Amino acid sequence: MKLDSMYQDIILDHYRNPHGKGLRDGDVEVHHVNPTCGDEITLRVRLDGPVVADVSYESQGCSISQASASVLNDLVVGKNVGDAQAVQEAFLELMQSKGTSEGDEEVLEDAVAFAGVSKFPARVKCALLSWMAWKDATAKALAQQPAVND
Amino acid sequence: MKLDSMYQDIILDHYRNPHGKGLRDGDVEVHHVNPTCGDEITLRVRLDGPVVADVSYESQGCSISQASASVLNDLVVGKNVGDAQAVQEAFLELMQSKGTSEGDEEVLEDAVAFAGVSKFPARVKCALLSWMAWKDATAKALAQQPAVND
Amino acid sequence: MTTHPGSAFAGLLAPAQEFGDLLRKDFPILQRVLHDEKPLIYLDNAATSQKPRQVLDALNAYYERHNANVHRGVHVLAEEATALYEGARDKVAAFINAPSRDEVIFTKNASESLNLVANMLAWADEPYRVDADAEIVITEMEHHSNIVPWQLLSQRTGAKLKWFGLTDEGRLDLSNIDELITEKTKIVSFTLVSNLMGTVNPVEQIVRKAQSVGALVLIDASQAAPHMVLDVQALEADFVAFTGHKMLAPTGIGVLWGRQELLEDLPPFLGGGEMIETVTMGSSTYAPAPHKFEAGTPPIAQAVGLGAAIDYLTNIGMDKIAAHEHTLTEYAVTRLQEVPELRIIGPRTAVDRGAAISFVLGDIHPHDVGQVLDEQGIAVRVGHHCARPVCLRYGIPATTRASFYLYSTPSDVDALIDGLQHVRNFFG
Amino acid sequence: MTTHPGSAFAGLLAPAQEFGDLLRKDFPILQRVLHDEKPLIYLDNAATSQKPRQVLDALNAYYERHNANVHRGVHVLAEEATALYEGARDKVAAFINAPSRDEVIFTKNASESLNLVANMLAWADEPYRVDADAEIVITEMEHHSNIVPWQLLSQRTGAKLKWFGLTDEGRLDLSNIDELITEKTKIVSFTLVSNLMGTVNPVEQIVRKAQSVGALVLIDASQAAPHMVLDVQALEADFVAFTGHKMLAPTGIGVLWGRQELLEDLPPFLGGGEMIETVTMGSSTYAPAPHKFEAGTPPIAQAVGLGAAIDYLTNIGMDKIAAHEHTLTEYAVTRLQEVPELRIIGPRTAVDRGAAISFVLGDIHPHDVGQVLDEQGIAVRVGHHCARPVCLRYGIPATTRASFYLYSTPSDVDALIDGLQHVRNFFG
Ligand SMILES: Cc1ncc(COP(=O)(O)O)c(C=O)c1O
Ligand SMILES: Cc1ncc(COP(=O)(O)O)c(C=O)c1O
Repeated sequence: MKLDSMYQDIILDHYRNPHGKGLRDGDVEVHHVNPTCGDEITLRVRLDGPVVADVSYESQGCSISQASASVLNDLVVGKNVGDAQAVQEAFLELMQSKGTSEGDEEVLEDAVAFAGVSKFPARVKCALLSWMAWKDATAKALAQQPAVND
Repeated sequence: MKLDSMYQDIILDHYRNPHGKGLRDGDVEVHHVNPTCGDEITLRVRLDGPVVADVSYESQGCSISQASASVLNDLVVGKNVGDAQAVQEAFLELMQSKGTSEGDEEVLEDAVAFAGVSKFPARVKCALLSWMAWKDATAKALAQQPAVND
Repeated sequence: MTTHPGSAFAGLLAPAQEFGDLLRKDFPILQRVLHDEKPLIYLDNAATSQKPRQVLDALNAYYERHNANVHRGVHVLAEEATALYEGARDKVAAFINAPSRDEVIFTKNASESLNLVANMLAWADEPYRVDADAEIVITEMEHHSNIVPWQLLSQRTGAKLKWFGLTDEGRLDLSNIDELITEKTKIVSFTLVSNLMGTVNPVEQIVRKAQSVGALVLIDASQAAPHMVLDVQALEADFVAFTGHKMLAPTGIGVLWGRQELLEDLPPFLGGGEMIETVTMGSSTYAPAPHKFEAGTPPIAQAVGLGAAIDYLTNIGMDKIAAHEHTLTEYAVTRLQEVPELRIIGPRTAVDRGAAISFVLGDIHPHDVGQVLDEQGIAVRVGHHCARPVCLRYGIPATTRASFYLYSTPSDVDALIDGLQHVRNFFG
Repeated sequence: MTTHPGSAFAGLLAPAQEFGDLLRKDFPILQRVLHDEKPLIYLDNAATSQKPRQVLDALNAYYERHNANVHRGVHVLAEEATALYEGARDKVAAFINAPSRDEVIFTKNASESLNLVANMLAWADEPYRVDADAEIVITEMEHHSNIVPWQLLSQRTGAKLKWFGLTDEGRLDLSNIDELITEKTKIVSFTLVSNLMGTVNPVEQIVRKAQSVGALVLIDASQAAPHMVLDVQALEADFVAFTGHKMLAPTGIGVLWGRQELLEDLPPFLGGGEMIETVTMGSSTYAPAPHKFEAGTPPIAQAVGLGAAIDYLTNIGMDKIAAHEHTLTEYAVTRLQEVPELRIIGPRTAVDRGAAISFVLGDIHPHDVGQVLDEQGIAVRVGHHCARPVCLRYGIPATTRASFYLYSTPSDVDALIDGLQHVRNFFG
């Protein structure tokens, strides 16, 4: 059944038990909306020098957008910003693949479960909502940091 | 040929030798335009008490609109306003008949030649331009007259 | 169709099934089979309707035999196209019982119709002009297309925007009508039927109040025109807007009906070909309504298609369609409430409501509901349905909406109920 | 086709005949036979074009298999309809060489596109805002749809409206360009090809001057997009408008292309569903372009039809179409000038001109010319062609206009010439 390719068990698990949900201290807060369906996320990023120290969020949305925020939290917290951004780009690429890519498990870990979602254009935005918010927040947090190397 | 029913000889004669053309003194002047095609007429009416003393006009338009102004002049000048208005209504009815009426020759005289034009919706407005201008001008001229009977 | 022996519907469902089954033969798309041989069950009619063969035939005949630009030609095609286009206007006028065909303006959709009124008032002379002293009244259940134009007008003129709130039952709260509609009110604009909740609004009470203060009334009939007898004279409004694609017609065509005196007095909106009387470089004069408000080449084929849709609807009879949908709605609200954890947003009975039913299903997000229903061939809409303030009012992010039309049947309702059970199992 | 042995066209006419004859097989309406067995000779292409089978097939397929409202559904039909609609945007973007698909806005016709720009500027912030100090520059050969919106804007803001005049040869008189386009100029809007005279205008010189004073440039490409390669980057304009129905597409669809930065900075025009990001009763935020400018349910099927039309045109090749029309135009201007008392209004050669040719025939009124041609199955347009200032400029009430397209042939030209002889005899 085509549906199973979207609702992988990993996704449903993350949806039922989201990791890192709730708002905690952060350097920057952003609020993103999916105008198509009204899903919303408030997301905070705390950086510790070059490291993503925390990503906390409150969100409202479907299983895909909730699970995706949970997986995001797993994948980026504790990583160097540069590495985390690489993961974000790999995830974006996977979601834009229209079902043609399986994703690199080395880089994306649990997030490869979203490969099936990329076949459903209307749901790709759900999966990307938290990642776009994170990208935006991180860029802002970096801009706030005192310039070090130039 | 269908065309002959529109371009009756009477119409072509009036077109080539329009009666009463040119602007002369009048009580009221109106300017009417056919927005569909840009045909224009400037028309003056002079009343002498209850009588249509003169209808003079300058116009620009096709054979149908020119001939119709000429026939108008023939039919209304010299008549009582009320009688002239009856002719105008008979002409309007003929033009709206979509080819189903032949027109009453007693009332309409030469104007029955326009019966064929009523089959061509795009040309009905051409035939009516001068008549509508006359109707408008006459109403204005009457409004200017000192009230007599009430 | 599940038979509910002894239920209140016993005698109604079989005829309703027959009515819908007969009509759906006219709709090619309803023969479509989706993933794994699932027949399409189309319950997204409040978003847009499907098109019968008769409407497609009218479009094809127009393009294959009569296509030309309208109003300005003496050649045969131009005369035929003009007659067809203007004939469609006659059909619309008759359908809504307009006093005059010249009161029917063709637009591209209901949104343009609503914006057209807002823009007329922005540039109107007194007494219609909306300026910083004016007030505009709408409701909390409007479609975004009847909210945003008024927000823009209010921002741009300084006029104050006010609105009726909603009761817990999904109805307009009219308790403060005297504070809302006052001597300052220039226009009251509201929907006849809510697209999210199906609520049918009490037109008369609002119109009376508006008339008493001299305010204009605009009725958004987008969700009404497809489903019930629409009589603009009985409504006593000043303007009525609706959209073709929700009533079997092509996309790209909408209607604004307006009272003749108003259309004469109010200024044009879009400028261009067709809407003029005479043009010089320095200034122009405008053609009489409706042409004054129809700049450029109109949606000719789409108007012709709307005319064919109206013929189709009228042949069946709007009262019959309304009765059919009422049966379905009654059946659906009853059966939906049998589904555990399902909460209807809006009226929970079929009284004064249309055939669009929104609900939430426990804490399963509507997107997930819609996705799992889709897998079973059932097309519903999920989200805020362009009426986000209603979602905010009821503290929900979104709803799932099932909406019926003349070709819907009791077995569609049954399939929906079964589908929802499946959704619950899937996420259970 | 009459053969003119030894004429300049000897080698060109046979291939042109073949080109047109081959294509017209795709156009059902061109098989039509009118009064007394006269085959239709359609020379009214500047008013609107006919539609090939391929475009009608795309429309039917859309309605029979994929019809749904776009952008907001998770069901299969909604996904398919969205993909088709957005796919059409990709096709338009490629057709006009737009740097980004998000720069392509769908409207209902070119008139709406032109009004859209005028209204954006009315409500824009500095530096774009058109106010009482601003000047707007157009030309005397514009279509009413590129005159009236600017007159309205000028009346409503106090801005000054200025225009380029015309030379006796039907070209823009650029001699006073430095007085017309000044530091006060906010926008210069002009047509790429005149719909009445066929004149092709010198874009580069005007754009350079506008750029030098920081004015925006809007190009009305309604008569260009159907007939030649259109490259918005090469034009270096800020906005380009055109209309679907003149380029084989359905009625009810137009395009505005605009530079991304401008579309970001400029305010919305029509408000409603689809164009928002988030809505509360108090205020709304807007979606990014192009959606910001597409309020309500868009002309979905019509956009899909425009995509199919673009596929059709591209398969043939816009350069081939332009070359074909150039041959016909050259042949037509030559042969028309053989008709006694015929005066062409506009360029009398095929250099820098499109395939719309206006003329007057002695003192026979164009209405009468058109009527007698119609009787022979020849469809031309008569009147002021929504460009009345051109008629005023040349002191004529109206013209007869013959306009060609890809399916026109040299034998159509011959029929026109014979028809005009007949007109002269009839009124002789
Ligand atoms: C040059 C030009 N501009 C604008 C228009 C307006 O196009 P539409 O009527 O499709 O809005 C036309 C055609 O009518 C035209 O020829
Ligand atoms: C109540 C209501 N008003 C307005 C609209 C807008 O109609 P359209 O999108 O055709 O402009 C809709 C539908 O989308 C609606 O349901």
